Amino acid sequence: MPDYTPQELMVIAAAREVRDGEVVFVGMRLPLLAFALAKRTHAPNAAGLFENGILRDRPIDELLMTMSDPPNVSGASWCTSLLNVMALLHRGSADLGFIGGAEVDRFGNVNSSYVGNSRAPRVKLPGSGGACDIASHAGRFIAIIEHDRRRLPERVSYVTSPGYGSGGDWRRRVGLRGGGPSAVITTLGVLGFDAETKEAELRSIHPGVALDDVRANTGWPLRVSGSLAPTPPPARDELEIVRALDKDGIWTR
Amino acid sequence: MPDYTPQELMVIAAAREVRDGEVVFVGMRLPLLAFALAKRTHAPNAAGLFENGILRDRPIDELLMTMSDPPNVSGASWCTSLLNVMALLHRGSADLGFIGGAEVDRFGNVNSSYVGNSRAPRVKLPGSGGACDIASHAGRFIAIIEHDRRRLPERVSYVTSPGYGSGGDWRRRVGLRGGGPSAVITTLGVLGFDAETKEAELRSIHPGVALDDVRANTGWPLRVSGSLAPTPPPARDELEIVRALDKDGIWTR
Amino acid sequence: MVDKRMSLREAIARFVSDGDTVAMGAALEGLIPFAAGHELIRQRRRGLTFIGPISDALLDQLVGAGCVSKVVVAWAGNVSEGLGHNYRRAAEAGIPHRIQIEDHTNLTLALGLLAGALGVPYIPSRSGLGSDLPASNPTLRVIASPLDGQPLIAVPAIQPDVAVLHVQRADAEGRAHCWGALGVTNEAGLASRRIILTAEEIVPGDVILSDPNRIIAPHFKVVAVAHAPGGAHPSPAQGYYGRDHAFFGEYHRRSRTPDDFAAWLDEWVLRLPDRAAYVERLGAERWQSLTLRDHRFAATVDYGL
Amino acid sequence: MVDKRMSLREAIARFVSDGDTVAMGAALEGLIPFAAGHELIRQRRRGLTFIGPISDALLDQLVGAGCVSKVVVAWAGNVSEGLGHNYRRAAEAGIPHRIQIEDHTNLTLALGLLAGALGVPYIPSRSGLGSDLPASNPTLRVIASPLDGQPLIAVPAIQPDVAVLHVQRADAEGRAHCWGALGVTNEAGLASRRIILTAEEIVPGDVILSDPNRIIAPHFKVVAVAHAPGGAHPSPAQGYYGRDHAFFGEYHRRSRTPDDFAAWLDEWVLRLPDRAAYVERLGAERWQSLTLRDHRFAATVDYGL
Repeated sequence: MPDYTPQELMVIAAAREVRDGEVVFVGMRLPLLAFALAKRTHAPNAAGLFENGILRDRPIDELLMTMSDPPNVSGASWCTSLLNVMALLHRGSADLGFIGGAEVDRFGNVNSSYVGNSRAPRVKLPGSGGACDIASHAGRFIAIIEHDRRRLPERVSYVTSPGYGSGGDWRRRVGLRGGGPSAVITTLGVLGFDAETKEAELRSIHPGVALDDVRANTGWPLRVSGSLAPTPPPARDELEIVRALDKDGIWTR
Repeated sequence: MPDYTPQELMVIAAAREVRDGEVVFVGMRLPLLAFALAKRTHAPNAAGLFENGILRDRPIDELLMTMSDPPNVSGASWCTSLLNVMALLHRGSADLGFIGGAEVDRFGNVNSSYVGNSRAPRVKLPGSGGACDIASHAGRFIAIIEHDRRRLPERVSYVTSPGYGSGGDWRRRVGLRGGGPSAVITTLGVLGFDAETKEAELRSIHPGVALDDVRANTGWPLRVSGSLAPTPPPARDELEIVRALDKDGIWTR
Repeated sequence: MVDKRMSLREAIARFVSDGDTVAMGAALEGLIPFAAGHELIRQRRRGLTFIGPISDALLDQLVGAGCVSKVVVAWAGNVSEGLGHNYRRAAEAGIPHRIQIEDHTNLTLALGLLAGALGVPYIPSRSGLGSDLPASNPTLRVIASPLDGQPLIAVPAIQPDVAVLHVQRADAEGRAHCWGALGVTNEAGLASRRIILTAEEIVPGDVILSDPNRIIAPHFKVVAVAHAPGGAHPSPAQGYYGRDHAFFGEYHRRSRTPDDFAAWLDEWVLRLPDRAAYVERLGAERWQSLTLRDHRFAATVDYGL
Repeated sequence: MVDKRMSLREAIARFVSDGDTVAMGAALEGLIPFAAGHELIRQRRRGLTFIGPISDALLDQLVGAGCVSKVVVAWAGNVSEGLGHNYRRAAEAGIPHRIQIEDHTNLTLALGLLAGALGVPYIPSRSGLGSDLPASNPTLRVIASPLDGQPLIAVPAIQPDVAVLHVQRADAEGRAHCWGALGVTNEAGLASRRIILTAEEIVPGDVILSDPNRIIAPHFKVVAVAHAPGGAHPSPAQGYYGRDHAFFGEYHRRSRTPDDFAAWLDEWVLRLPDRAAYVERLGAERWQSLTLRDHRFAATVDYGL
């Protein structure tokens, strides 16, 4: 048994996707921890945008339950309107965004709205929030999700946040300018996307996970990248930072 | 010779058009004095909007040369963006607006852009500023102008700020929702507009001015209102307030 | 000078009617007008259209109490806990009754309010292209740009009847300072026909007018100013109190079934006359644990002449 | 931490090129970046497109000095004096050369910048309907609303290469506080590809971050921070100095003929190395007469936890 939880590894894998100096549209929960971790390690100059209107450079020591918690406001580099930060995103100024969701499919489309028919849903999920905006306009986006067949169907039942649609140049054809998903970080591995077809492919497998496990828990015949590699395990300092941030393990235990 | 200047009378006549409790889009110079006078007399609860982003309730004792002069900011009831105050105007929240201009015509259209052909103008005037916005969207608007044939042509050479266009229901047809001009206050009298045809008609004549003078100085055969009356002369307190505001007579002497 | 101060009970009674569209939670996860929402529940408002980007648990409570027939939202649930049980029951099973849902994104909802504020019929956006939002929310229409034919989403204007905004301090005439995360506060206030303010503090006009850049709305749109200390709890009010995470957790657990929710509602809303009683019920110790430990005063500015 | 402080000379040399579109005077009649404009003149920038709602006399000076080939403005002249002589000569007689004029209203210019900030192709408005603006400025097109066929003006996005904003105080990284009348400051900063700040004071980051609601733009768009005390003169900087009405009057009189203007320009711009020399030339007595007599400090707010 590894000395860390799948959630901790997901946070750490997500943090590694942040490049120094980038403008990152940060979501709550695991993405927030990932961003906080990246700031404290390899990306000290990354700037975080929050859809409530906040731009933040300084890291926060407290665990945030929402982006509007007072510690996220105090000492922010800009506290403005939702429209102003969304304008930056829509115009193309955000390099990277994180989103969650209940389902992610073969082409990286994300559902966080309805399970089943939207007119008579089996489950009514909370909806887009800023996720559709991030997926549509960020330079690239990353989805974080638990890996099982139910959550990774071949085709999501409702596209809240567009990935590569039906693949190829679909995004350009429908008029989207953001780059689309660059990775899906799951409890079992990390998916990337083929440069041409835009179909998901397994890029790395988390330590201790078998390729068959990944395939069995994916709702379509999952392609495997030619450069498939194991996900590097968490470094000691990465784990320490995540645990210091999420002291009570609210999101990572 | 009356004991006041035509400009003082224009300011006082303009002030009388303000009703208590109204939201007034205030321009500079004479309108600003008119608004200040109205606040101090019959309309203490009128609120002034300025296109630089200011909403003001408290009167100012100093003469403002521009709406962004520090005394207009300090103690304002809202100091926000141009867009926010223009949004109020565009949506229909301003009851009354004042504009100036170089020419006003038979249907209350105002030119403050070009004298002569706009491609090779004889005179390049400053342009709309907020005048077109005020004329288009305010509940009603009032133009203030010197009365001579050159400034009151039958048809302005360029419509910066739409009045009643070619008359009748023209405003509705072109898609404007503001009410249009309710008065043109000149150095000789006050024009109103026929309720049906929307053609200008002389509503009052300033003290000491002959009807023939007005007609001779108007660029079209000016109609006269059935209820033509003399403009009430300035009251003592009105004059005192205007003179206290414009101590050096910069705009009223 | 028009004195607009009144009790929250009177403000809701006079200025929110059955069937109104009501914008609440404009600042997103903070300054949520829970006190005003609870008053809507006590006064048994029905048929409301609820407008808000992220309404946190307040929308869930209003839906569970039967006040809401339609929601225009980007996200609805319990932010720190996950799904909203009442919202799910209404959407999935029509309990206590069916609700109509107009799904937005945060940006499209903000643009709809901005269009409403400007009084233009719509504002174009690319948010929603390629998604199923236009299918489930037909008010979001795909159009071709009249400039170059590119696909766009026309986000139609949203003009709520009333915006309820919770602020840190307001004066009697309805001029208010609000700070911290603002979300769509500006757009919601301007888009709405009238504004009800609930405030942590009522202060003299001079305090508010000393900093006109921090004022959040034109006072002439404000119809009521209600003093409601603690009125955003369990959401935070920057500079006054933090977020009561545990309260959201407790609400989540106690709303899993309609019966549990009824008991919760009875205890925290129906049996209490007003917000003062609610704060008293929370208890001094709990309230103390939420209030400031560490002041962080803004550097001053000079509006001098 | 990226230190973006540099001299105004270096900022203009590095970040404004011939042919750029430049937004200035975004706050309308106050905080006009005259110091930056004079640096543009000294560095002989040519072919600029000048964007600003009401630029007061700065545009007139830039036009007279031959820097500008196109203006995108709602109003151009000398606010307290009337028409701008250089602007008139250029528009009427091609002196010093022809300029192209795109007439806007204050609202359409603001909406163009907002569309630029959002990255949408246009925003619809009713400003301009029935006027001759769409005839003389063909970028303003009459369209039929895709929702109901009603006529609208499609205001196309404006995205300046650079916005030059004069602010009261900024830190080395480009986070800035700006107060008083703001005009289109927010939209101009967001619409532009990059921002140059000129500031009355450079202060530690802690001062700016103590009040994040008052910050005017995302620092990552700021490419240069130039310390320029007095940099808005003769326009006012709230809390620092008032408007020098007489200076506008003097400029008006001394720009009536090209020769007079050349002498004025030589005296106040070309012969001076920088803004410090300009302020010195104004003289201590005149400067003193413009500075604060009466402080009006904003009531503080607490961002505490």
